[in-house]
Amino acid sequence: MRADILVFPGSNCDLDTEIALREALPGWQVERQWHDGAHLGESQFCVLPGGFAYGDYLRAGALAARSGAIAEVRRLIERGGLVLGICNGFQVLVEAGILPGAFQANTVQHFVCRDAHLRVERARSPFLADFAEGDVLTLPIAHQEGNYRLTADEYRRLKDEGRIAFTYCGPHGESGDEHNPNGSYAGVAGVLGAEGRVLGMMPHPERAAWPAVGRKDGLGILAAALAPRLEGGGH
Amino acid sequence: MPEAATVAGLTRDEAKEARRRAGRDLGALEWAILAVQWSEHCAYKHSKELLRSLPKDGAHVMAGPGASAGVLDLGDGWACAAKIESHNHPSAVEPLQGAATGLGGIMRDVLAMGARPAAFLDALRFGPLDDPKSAFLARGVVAGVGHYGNCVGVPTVGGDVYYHPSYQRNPLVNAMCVGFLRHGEMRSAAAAGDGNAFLLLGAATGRDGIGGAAFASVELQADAAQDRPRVQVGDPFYGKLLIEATLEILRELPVVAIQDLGAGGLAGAAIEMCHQGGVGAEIELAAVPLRAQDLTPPEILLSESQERMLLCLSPQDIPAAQAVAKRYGVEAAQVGRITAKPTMRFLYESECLSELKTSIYAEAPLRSLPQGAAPKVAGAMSAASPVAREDLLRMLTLPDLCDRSPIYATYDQDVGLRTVVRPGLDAAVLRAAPGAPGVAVTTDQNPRLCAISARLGAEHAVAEAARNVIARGAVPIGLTNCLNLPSPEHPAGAAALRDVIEGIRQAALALSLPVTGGNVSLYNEAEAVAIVPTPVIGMIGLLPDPERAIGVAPSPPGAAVLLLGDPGTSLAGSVYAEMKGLGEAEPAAPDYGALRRMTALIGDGSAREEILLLHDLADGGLLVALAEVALHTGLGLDLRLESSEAAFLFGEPSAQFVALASRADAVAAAATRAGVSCRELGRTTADGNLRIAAPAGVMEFAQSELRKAWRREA
Amino acid sequence: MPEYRAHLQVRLRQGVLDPAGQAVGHALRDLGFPARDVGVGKLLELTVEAASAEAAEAEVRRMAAELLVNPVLEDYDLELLPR
Amino acid sequence: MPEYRAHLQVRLRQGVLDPAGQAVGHALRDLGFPARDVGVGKLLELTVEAASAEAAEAEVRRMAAELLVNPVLEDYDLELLPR
Ligand SMILES: Nc1ncnc2c1ncn2[C@@H]1O[C@H](COP(=O)(O)OP(=O)(O)O)[C@@H](O)[C@H]1O
Ligand SMILES: [Mg+2]
Repeated sequence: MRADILVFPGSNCDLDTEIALREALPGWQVERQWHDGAHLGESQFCVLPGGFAYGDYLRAGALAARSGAIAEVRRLIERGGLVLGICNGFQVLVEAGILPGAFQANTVQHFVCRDAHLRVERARSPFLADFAEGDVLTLPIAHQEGNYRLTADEYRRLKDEGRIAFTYCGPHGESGDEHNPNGSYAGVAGVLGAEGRVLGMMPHPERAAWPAVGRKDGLGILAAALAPRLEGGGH
Repeated sequence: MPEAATVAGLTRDEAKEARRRAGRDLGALEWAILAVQWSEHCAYKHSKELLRSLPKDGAHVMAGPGASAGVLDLGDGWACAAKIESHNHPSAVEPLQGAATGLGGIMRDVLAMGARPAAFLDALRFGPLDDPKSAFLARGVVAGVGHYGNCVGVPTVGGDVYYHPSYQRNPLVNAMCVGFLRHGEMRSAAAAGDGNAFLLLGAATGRDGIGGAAFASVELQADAAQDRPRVQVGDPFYGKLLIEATLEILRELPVVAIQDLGAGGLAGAAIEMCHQGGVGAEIELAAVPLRAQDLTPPEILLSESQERMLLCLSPQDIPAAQAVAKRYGVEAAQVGRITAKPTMRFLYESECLSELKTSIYAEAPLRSLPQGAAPKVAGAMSAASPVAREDLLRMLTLPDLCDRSPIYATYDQDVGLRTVVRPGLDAAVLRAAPGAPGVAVTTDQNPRLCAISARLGAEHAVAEAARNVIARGAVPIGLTNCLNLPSPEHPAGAAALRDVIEGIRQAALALSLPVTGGNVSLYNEAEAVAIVPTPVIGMIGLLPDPERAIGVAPSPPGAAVLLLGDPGTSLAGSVYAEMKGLGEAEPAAPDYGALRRMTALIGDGSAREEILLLHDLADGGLLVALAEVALHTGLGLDLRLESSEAAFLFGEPSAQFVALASRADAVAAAATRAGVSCRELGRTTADGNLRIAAPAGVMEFAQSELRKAWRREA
Repeated sequence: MPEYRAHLQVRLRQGVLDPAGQAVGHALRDLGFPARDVGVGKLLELTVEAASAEAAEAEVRRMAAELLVNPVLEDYDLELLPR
Repeated sequence: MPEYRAHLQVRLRQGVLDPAGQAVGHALRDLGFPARDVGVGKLLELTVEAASAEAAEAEVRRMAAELLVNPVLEDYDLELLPR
């Protein structure tokens, strides 16, 4: 079984993601692939890591979303593979039109790096299989343009389709603007693709896959690809 | 004499000396290069002799002063490269880009050692924030640190910040970078091998920052705006590509030498590399990739365009290096070759523009310092009135003591997955790699003490930095420093330079710490106001098992609260004395013996195991340290103190710590063995409140009350 | 082939929240300036070669559609000048 | 008092490194577009009240000097329209 990390110029969480995936997917082959010439044909799982692909110049994720490697990502999705976009990777998936919405700068107008609490909104996705609806996770965020924009209609549709994965919350799962670090619509922190096999999220699960120092809530998300759950999804 | 030489501040004697060494007059290009190479910034004309007095040897030292960055052995085949550098004047002119390019510059120094840059720390000094200009500078600098560090993918894990009127027009921006490498990966800057090639790797050259080193070597003019064309713009995105391309080339190819392009641009890097290797070079300026086509040869040579490295390697390896560069989208051009004859030949389309002995550029004549002593401060202090509970609350709101998270929360602290302990309290902890050893790192200096005595202030800066790494359970193994001082051409500035170096020397000797390098930034004065002497210390502490550093595991309620070390007996130089207007007096020198005993104590496994959190007393003394423990952990502290004296509660001793311990007796026994005094003050509680019973009465503070003050929400 | 310089003024669409504009507006009012309805957009400029002004315009509009402008949030005006 | 809408086109000064422009230029060429000399700047728009067009212009130029434009790195053009 093989997981690939797609590396764009300016990706900077690719090595971190590799370390975390090795922790989360013991026995898997984990590879980082440079976007130019990337090949996902053998892959069951592809992660678009965090960073500042192409410097996030123009708009976060915009330039990477036009890279040839995105066609490989689309093919992997069509094959039923799993795709996870973390932070900048989420922005790339949105700019590529693979996930809905758009991003703006955080309402506070500066970069924010801290632990955030997330409420699991839906558990019917391989990425959320380890969790129950309403679970509260602690994951670090680190971004400047994490203000996820949806129209009210889009939000309702995603909600109805069970595609809102996480929302920002307080330590006990409570909602509220004071727990929303970036102004995202309805506090949405992560959304799923139509089949639940694509997840885009602003928080960094790979930074919380380090049990030795008490950061572990990201492991379950990264372990989504564990073999039993892939049944019927592979090729 | 050509204009270039006078502009750069060469004296008549220096110009004469240059002509004497050359045996002829110099051409315009040569004067322009010399002006930069002989500037204070590049040549350390005033400080070189003094810096030689600093101890530089130690069991862990793999590379010391003279290398692009100091390198310390961490064991297990791992090493740590670290250096700190100032970017003060550029930040005064354009704070965002000034700070950003400061980070980029120091990052490339660490990269030049063959290390992967793993963390930044930023030591910042501004005027009081009620001055709009200072607030503007502070905002811009913090934005610039975040802009560069976050994007380049190197976390910013610590630093310090103080506000003092002397920094109002001359803010200080010191950036430290820490990197990790395997032993065999270390590189040097000494070019070698007749016929070897110089490869210029990185960004195309533009008209950026021309004359920047000379700019850093004079006092800031009132209208710094006229210095604007020199401003450099950093491109952290490109910086990231440069890191990856450089490391891959170093990994794949036998690179002979490498250095970053900093002050003095291509000329500076080539001259220094050749001088270190005792060789010369021919540099073909027409081969330099340009961003603007109309650059003149002196501009090409002296441009300080960012994100560039110079590599010396065999010409056979050039195509392979270029292939790596191409993949990452960075330029790589062969711009010259090494010659055995130690002269620098600069060519343009094969036509020789200049040939001069390498040593003439590289060995600037040193300047002597004017005599004089630092002005003495008055020594009398008035007696303190009884301590009131409001004193602590007021102290927590002071700009020098309040919550720093509004700064560091705008920095990515985690990228790289090496940050074991994030900023918040004392030193941060990094691991070199999963399962590898790591370090505790910090930057420190206290302007209040340095204003009273530059020498004592420097000693205490070393002591504070040592305390901060000890607080993580790390053993200090080396330090780097950045000396920010006013003009050395005035007696007071000269005295300050002598004093801070003597202070660091004393402290380093007393703690057996090597000084692995540093940076001197002189001429920090603007509009006739000189800064307080500011020797910033960057300290490295060794942690063989960083995941088990003190402070990684959370502290529970019910833990014992201990005071380790002898309590304060004086208010000299304290925040409390300043806040209450009690006057200034020289504090005692640091208690180095006590610091060594503390180091032994945390090295004692039985104590280490039991200590959950350790926090040193610094600004604000015991009560502030206790409040910080409550704020950091969210726990309450229920304590009984033996004294209500201001000196006990707010004095700032040099070797004292608050500890939370799972078993007080084990720590106390180990403390006795190590010769450290240990008092049990009380217990942590779940309610979050700080309750202090002392002879004069009981003081209670709700967690929310402390927090409100500390966050300045009151 | 003739060259044209294209200027794209990229603005947030009507109704899209503009936190950057709001922040700048606040800062201006804090400084005592009577500014209202502040908007922050992007100015993109580039040079294209094309057989005619019409061809150049079509080319730049394709660039806008494919990359330069995010239609979910942004509108733009295009101005084209021969060089 | 009459109102004016000010449009400021803010560009990086000649010779100042424009990393964003370079990256966008690369991306456009990678997509097969023949674009050169790409620059990325800012578009600032705001409404001011002032007694006259001259007064409005003076006011906006003060805003530019004090906050909107970084003279170390940027130049700007100002256009003012009555509302
Ligand atoms: N400019 C800065 N950049 C990043 N971190 C900072 C900065 N200033 C302070 N910090 C961090 O905030 C915390 C508290 O700072 P300080 O009060 O100086 O340390 P200490 O706990 O040793 O007294 C430390 O972790 C420090 O690294
Ligand atoms: Mg401390």
